[in-house]
Amino acid sequence: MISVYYFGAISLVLIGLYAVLVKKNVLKILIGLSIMESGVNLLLVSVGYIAGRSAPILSEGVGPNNAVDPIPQALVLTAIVIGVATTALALSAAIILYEKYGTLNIEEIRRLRG
Amino acid sequence: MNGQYASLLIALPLISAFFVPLIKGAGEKAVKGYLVLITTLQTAVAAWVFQTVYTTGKPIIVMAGAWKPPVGIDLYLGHFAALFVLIVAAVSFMTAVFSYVADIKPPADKYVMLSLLLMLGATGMIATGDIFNLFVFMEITSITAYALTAYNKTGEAAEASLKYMILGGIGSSFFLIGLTLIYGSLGTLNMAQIAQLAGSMNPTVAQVGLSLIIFGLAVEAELFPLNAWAPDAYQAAPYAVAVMFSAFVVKAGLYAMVRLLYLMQTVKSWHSVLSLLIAMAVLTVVVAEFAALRQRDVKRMIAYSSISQVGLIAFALALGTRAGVDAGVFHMINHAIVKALLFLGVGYVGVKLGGTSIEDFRGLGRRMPLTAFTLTIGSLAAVGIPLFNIFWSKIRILVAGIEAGYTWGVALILGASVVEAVYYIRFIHAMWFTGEGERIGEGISMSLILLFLAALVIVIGVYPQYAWSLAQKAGNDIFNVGQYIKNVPLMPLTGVGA
Amino acid sequence: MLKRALAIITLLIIGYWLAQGLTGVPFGQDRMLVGQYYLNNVIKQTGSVNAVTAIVVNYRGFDTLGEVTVLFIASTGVGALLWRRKKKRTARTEGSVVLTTGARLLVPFILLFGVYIFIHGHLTPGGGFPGGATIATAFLLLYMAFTQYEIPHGAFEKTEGVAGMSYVLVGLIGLALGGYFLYDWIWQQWHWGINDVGRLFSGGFIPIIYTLIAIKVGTELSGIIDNMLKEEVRE
Amino acid sequence: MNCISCISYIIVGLMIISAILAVEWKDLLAAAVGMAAVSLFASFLFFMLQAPDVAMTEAAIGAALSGAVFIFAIKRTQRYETEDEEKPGWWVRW
Repeated sequence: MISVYYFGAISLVLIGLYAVLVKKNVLKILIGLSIMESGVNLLLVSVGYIAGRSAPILSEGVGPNNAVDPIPQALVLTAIVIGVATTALALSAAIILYEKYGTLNIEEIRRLRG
Repeated sequence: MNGQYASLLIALPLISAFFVPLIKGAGEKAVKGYLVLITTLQTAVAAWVFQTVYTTGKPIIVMAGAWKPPVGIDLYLGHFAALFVLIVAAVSFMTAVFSYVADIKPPADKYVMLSLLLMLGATGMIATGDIFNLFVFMEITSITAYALTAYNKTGEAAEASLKYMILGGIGSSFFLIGLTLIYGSLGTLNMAQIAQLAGSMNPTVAQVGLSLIIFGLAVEAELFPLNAWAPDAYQAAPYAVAVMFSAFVVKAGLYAMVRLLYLMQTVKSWHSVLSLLIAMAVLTVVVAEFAALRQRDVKRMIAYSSISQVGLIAFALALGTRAGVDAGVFHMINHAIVKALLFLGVGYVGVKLGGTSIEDFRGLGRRMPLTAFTLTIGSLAAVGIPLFNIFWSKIRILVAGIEAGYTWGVALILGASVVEAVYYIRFIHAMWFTGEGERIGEGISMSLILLFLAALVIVIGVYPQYAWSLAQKAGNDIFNVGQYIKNVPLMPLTGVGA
Repeated sequence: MLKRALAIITLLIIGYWLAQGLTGVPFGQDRMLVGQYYLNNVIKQTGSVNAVTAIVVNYRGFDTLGEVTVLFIASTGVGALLWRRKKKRTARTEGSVVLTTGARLLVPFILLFGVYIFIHGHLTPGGGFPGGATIATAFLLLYMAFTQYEIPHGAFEKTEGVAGMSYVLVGLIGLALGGYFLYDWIWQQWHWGINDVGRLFSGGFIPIIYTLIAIKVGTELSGIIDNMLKEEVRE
Repeated sequence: MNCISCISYIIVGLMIISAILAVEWKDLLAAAVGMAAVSLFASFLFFMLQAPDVAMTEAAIGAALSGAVFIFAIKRTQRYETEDEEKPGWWVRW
């Protein structure tokens, strides 16, 4: 039996991956990637959680021995920013794509061939 | 000079990239000249690091913020990293000269910033000794690569870039899940400490985590199921960018993959991951060679050839033997030289003649004899003819493959090499024996760079000893994990996970 | 439909495989190794009460430098891709009265809140990234409320560059003074604020770096918004 | 089962539902809002996992700004997804 947080995180990853695999609209694929990233972040934070401890801000009665693991939180902070950076860049590529081809359907965007 | 000054390898490109917005008013030529200047400085710093590491024989460990690993992040500049950081800087310098000569679509200042940051990302990926820091540098490399792929702002470029972004996004998510599993069971992110503790990991967790990491890095390393973006990106990107992709972006991905793979070699399920990687590598070689055969565009054809060579390198590195790793590293060096030569030459032709389809290359021997000559040397080397550099590394890879018992893989690779010979000979034929044309002037700086690379190809081909000894030292750096752990000054920690 | 079913089956297999891996990493257990070291030493070594901030800025400062670079690349890349010779905002309808009045009233407070978030990064949750994002939200509000509003691009781009350079320079000063890149010279060498742990003026170079990061993040995100909203005009 | 874990079950459920809706809605504007909702629920979960820093960052960057950037992109492209016969996998084809 896995924890509900793990379950939520894996579900988000799989739902995002499903959108990437099956959907044809570029923006929908990017929404899928974004959901997948949220899932990964949730997974990373839940790995660092320790039952019964509080946030790693060491004031007002929180000592080194009753705080959760701070490293995954620091990593997720980085990962969130990286995620939004990728999303913004991908969206501007999608805008160019729409300006040039007039569509966002990947079936119709197949000009690059050998 | 103190070894900590090697952190300039990261600090210099960063601070100069941030400086570009302040000087962009000075005009396009000035900004491009600035790029040449910074890459020269970077090459000088890299040469100093290379010289220090290879004369003392000891790696330079850069500790950010004076924190000893695993508390802080360390840069591990061992034999491999010192060599490849130099290659990255030198190739960046050549592409900077190329960009100075060629027309770059506006805005040139953004192009300069992105080129500097691509160099920074690859340098960081090769140098870092921390697995999450590797992820950050991988993202720097790949996001810059996305932006540079789409830089021409045509529909094709945007299409290739989006393809790359989607695959890269899946890859980085998978890498992060694998990292989560490894961190969750070991409680550390430092590579040396991971190697130290890997034997105590739960085999299932290790297998899932390592496979996810390999899968994530395979996008960057252009291995088979995940490399559909590569030919499109090579074709649609500006010429200088294709050079950088082939010469060092792929290498950085491959290196990261192999470093992590060998660090985890005490894991019980290690061999199953190795055979997965071998299968991917052999498929890459075969599929890419056959795809290259039917190309009409020379840039795309060379891109497929580059992918197949990368598959060959991955095959050698995944053999799990010392000979395989050495040969793979040697092939990495040779491949960087040859592909830089080919892409620069093709790009120069593209700039001068306005296109890179095979029709444009007819009669090149008469129109641009020097470029045609260097391209011929590059093609012959890529086929693997004796007396050219790739011959030596290819033969060593094949021997190592047979020694390790992968005769089927070697047979398939040999078959694919025949295909490679066919299309390169077709290319040489088109350049020298068909078509007519007027002589076109070739610029002095580009000619010098092309001749220098061609000379390197031949010198290494005739006297492979020095390059081979470099490759052996670098290969030992990857293969000898015990030495790696000993070199990193790990701080002893006590905790639940230890 | 068949493809869809196939995809779902593949995903279920991947999910099962991931769950297999995750059973080896049970939820809610103490597996800290390096994390415990950070928790034990964070106040003494960095002067920051918030351990996450200390890790982000000080212990793992290299990651953060990279992270700032990633955002810089994104804003540069968006600027390069959406670059046109001449571009303008094309929105025609002005925001409603509620939006314009609200924007006028709220923008100073949002900016103030952003500043509060980032300068207290070493004491409370928050820091440079959410602080910078909050500042960008203020500009987003202005963009939505007024059709003619534009940020001063030249100044913003230069600010972005200067903030990034200052971050690297702070690191290089550490290299010059302490011998290590990104060395916290203010806390470890000058011992400033050593008696003020838990108050605003402490934490070594963390407040300085978080201020620079917030300025950079704020200008970059507003630059991205600006680039996304303007379209090419042909004369 | 105490009250806190009960809340976490509810939030995970809502998060998964909004993710599915974000993927399935044909109106891309609605889908972008659904994606922002996923981020918002994730940020609640971060808060419950004792990660207030991450919760703030996710709410400010993941939910607000990336949603806004998506909406601007939709404004400059098209709002509705056109769906015909399924032929997926453009990005793995050579």
